[in-house]
Amino acid sequence: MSAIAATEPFLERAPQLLRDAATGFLPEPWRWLVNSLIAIGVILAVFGTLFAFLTLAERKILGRVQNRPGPNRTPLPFIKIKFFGLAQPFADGVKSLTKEDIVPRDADQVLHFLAPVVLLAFSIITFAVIPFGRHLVPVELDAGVLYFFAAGAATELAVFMAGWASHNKYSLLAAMRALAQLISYELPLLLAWVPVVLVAGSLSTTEIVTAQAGWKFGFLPHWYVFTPWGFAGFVIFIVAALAESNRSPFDLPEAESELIAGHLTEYSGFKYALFFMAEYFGMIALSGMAITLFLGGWRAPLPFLEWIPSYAWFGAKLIVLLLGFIWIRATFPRLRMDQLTRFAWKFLVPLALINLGNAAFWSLTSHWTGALQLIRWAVSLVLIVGPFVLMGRKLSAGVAPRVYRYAPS
Amino acid sequence: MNAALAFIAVLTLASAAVAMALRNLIHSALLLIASWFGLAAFYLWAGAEFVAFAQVLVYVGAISMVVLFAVLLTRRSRQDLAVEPASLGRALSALLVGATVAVVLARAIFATPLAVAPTATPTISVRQLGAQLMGPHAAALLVVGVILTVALLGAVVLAATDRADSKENAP
Amino acid sequence: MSVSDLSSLGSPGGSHVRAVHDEFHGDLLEVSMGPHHPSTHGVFRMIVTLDGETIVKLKPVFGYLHRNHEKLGENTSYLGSMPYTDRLDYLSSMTNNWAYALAVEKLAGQPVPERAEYVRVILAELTRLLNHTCLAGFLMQDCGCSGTPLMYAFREREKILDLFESLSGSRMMCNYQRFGGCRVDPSADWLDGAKKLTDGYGAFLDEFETLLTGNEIIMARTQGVGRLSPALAISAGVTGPMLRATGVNYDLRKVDGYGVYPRFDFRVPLGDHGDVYDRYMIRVLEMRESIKILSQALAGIPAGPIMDPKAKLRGFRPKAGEAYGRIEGPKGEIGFFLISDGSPNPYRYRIRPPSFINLTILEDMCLGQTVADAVIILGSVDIVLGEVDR
Amino acid sequence: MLGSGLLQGLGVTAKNFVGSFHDPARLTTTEYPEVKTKLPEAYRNFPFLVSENATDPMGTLRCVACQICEKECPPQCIFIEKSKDKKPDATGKLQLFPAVFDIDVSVCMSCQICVEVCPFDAIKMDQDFEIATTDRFTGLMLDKHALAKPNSYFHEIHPTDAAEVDGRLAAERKAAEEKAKAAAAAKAALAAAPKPAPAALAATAKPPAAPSAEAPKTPPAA
Repeated sequence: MSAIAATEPFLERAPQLLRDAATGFLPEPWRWLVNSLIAIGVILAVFGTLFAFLTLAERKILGRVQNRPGPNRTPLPFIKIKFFGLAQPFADGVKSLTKEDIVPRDADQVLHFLAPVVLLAFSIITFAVIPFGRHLVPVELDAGVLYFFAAGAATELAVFMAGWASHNKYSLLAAMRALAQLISYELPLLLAWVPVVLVAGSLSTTEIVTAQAGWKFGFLPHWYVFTPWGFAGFVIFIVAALAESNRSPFDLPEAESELIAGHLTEYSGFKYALFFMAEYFGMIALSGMAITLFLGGWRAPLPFLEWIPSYAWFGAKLIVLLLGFIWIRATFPRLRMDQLTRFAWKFLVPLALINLGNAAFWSLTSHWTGALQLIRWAVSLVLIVGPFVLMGRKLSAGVAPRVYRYAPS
Repeated sequence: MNAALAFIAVLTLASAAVAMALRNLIHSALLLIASWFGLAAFYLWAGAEFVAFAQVLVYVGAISMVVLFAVLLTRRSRQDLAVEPASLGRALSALLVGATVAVVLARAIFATPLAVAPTATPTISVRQLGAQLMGPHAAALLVVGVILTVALLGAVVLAATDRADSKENAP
Repeated sequence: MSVSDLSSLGSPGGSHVRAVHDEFHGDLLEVSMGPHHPSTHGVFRMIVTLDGETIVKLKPVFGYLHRNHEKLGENTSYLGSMPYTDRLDYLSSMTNNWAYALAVEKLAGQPVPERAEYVRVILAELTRLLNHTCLAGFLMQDCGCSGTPLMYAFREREKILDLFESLSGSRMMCNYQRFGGCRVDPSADWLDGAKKLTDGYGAFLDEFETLLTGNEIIMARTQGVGRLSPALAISAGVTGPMLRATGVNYDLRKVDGYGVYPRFDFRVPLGDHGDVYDRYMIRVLEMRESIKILSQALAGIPAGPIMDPKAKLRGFRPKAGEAYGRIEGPKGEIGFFLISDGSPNPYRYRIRPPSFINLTILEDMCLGQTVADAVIILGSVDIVLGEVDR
Repeated sequence: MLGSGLLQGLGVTAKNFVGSFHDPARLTTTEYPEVKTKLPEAYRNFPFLVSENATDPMGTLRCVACQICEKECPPQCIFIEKSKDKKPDATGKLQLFPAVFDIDVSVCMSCQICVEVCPFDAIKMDQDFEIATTDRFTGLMLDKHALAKPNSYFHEIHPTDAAEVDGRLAAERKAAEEKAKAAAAAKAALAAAPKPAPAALAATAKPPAAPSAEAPKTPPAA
């Protein structure tokens, strides 16, 4: 935790001061324990309510896009006013708690119970390394980014356990599909952040954020998303994150039009809600990491906006990304299984590899100035747009809008 | 601190042992994965974060999937494994193999000069690790890469032929 | 894979590992989709045999919604069957009514006044707009859009249904046409409402197409899927947009020229590939043509009686004989074949259901495609189980 | 360029999202219990029997139990039993009235054919659709007491239709009275003048059936 300079605005130091006030008097080993417990408690509380209101936001935005108001009728328990359905997530929570939890007789009882627990556990431990604010990093790890994606990779295990334990033909098939999708999008996800580590020179999340400090010409922040390879990496990262959290164009495993509810068919009650909690936590974690890697973490976009506390900036960017996820869900149809994997292997992975080369070129030529700077940008852009257009044409070979003829009347 | 070490050691060994004993292949595969987690915990305890997370990412992320897919798709695991009665010959050969492995390991352990006093473990940063990997050990890295690719291609070819011959004798 | 394999799956005693494994090693997997599957349009079941992802055999099972419509027709008077025709293809009740009325008028030689013919054309084209908009919404819902195109389609459909309700009294069960004209004369402001809707419909279609037609994912999901050859379409008796999507120029409005259609200038779009994308596009282009017909008909509607004064409402006994009346419904050629023996009840009352006949070649289109495609192909056939099962 | 169609799609959904806040055309939901949509005048639900006035509904039912609607109803959900005695109807003519008039509302599909074929405008379509009951059988078998509603209610829900019907009935009544007056005057003239030949008598003694266009057809033989 970098030392808290006294000159920082009060709001910036507030979380630390609050925590030290609470645990200042404890002897050393206990203070560390209580501090980490407080950190865990805060993360669970903040992102738990964010999850609750994210489900509500999703349904209301989806509604508004479809010209209908979305849920606005759930009253608070004892007061009769129904303001904008803000009590909807609590109602959903109570509903999922009171629903009967049916476990099929032939199911593998242990695995059936363990799957949602493991899935949620791994989704939550990924929050340990995301820097939420200038001094708000739960755990300071040297290989923070690798930790994040190691924990993310273990969720596949839980999906397999869910599909296998339900002893149901549909859910096993769907578990296989889900695994194929998760594995084939793991590669572009990892390849998307390797250039950031290459340029930032460190695997630690806090160092990556500090590497994106400062502004060029006074207003353009040094965020990686404003470099050509950074923007391409950001887009690949977001697309792969969509696939990793089973969101819209890639929500094949839960495709109602094919295999009922995929690997969730045999789950009901609170376990079913746990799966969705895990999916939303995964989505929040992935967009948190996207912010850290590409959008300058908790940095303010403009110098004179520095007085707003850093965690507020992180929150704002997180909300914008999550709304983008919901917006994409409201618009796009679903890809078929073979198109999904072909898109990953034949389009995203090559682009990510080329982007890696592009980032290497960018960091090698960082000392170019003046006219060379323009050439540097031009080469970098060509290295992105060229393969994108060529491979895009090959990917959508037989697919184009058609012109129709009319019968000779 | 060695209480934590003991706990992790017991956990890893127990899950590996139970994995061998179980009838249901999927359960044993999952327990094997639990023991890999134990291994990663060892690395963490030793302070090598990068290796621990690499272990989790590679083993628990990918190799566990390969194991589970293999268990599901190989034909042999479908019939109940006919365990022949325990004959004397098999027991003797098992003992022999066990003994040779034990001897080799023991020689290696005693030959290396173990520093008795626990010196402060040198905290190697990821950057130095990278430099080491790309420097003196670059050849080893490339060889491992080649082996993995060959294994991958072999698996694909096997799966293809597996599918081909299953077409002929399928009903 | 024989049924016994299927039953072994559920055997309590068998160990988990062995039973399920049979599925995986290249054996065929039998999946039953429906009748309560979320994506089949109504109670329709497909028993799909899969080899991995691709479909090897598809057996459609329907009849869950059979209501013995034709036998009922023989025991009810000619007028009594009219409200039942609304329940055939419950998405286009006006065209069902018109087809039945046309058949009975042909049987009894009953003339129809000019204004009634115009009103019938207006209502038929409004029904075509409604039906094709619904189809596009359901098809995109099967492709996986989470309800957005469907809700836009339903928003427009509600406007048309409000028009039907203010005219005939009920949104979907209109029971509006009679033998020799229509039951209620549309008032002036009803015609203004219809004109306003027609003028606004082009803008809705443009917005709908920008959302869907250029969408790469939809093009990838639907182009080249469920291809239907013109020869197979003709030999299977397929009619309507599905037939025109394969390139065959057969539109009853031009072929028969029934009602006052020859007076209107409109074109018939034709497709080249006969796949799901073509069927979707043909319906969208047909909607644009319907808007043209509607504006011409609304402009040219004459005054005059809505019902032929000499038409008898009750005690209607057409002379013995038989007649077959057909029109170009939104789903294809819907026809009624009636045999009369002089009594108030028809001797034989037969319906030519277009979506049932278009459905017979579902398997030919689905072989070799994946499960996800079968759902879309079924969606593109545009079936309504009321008409399929009768 | 790959992806341009997708971006346009995003544009459309964004326009609809923003539109739903200010453009009424893009937020079409009416929140039912609080806001009730105004039903068009032609809307029809289940039928009801029209009685002349609200005070004595059973006495002034227009229905004369001619059972035409019972025969013409496609799902056969109307059950009528004629009364033994007669009572004078609106035009003073002695008519039967239904002792029992049941409609099984669970069978009725509100197709309004009964309204079309009724020669006495005695049955009209109601607009009340909030009639859910927990009782599946007797709750849905409405007898004539439940079905009868006054003419004023008919004017309320179908104003133009009711006005047209009343106009026609009033014309009918006037025609019936004039004929009755004319018949009475003719009888008086007959009594005053000497007895003309019986043939003429036969001509004027034709039953005073209402000659107006909407002549109530006698029940068909079928």
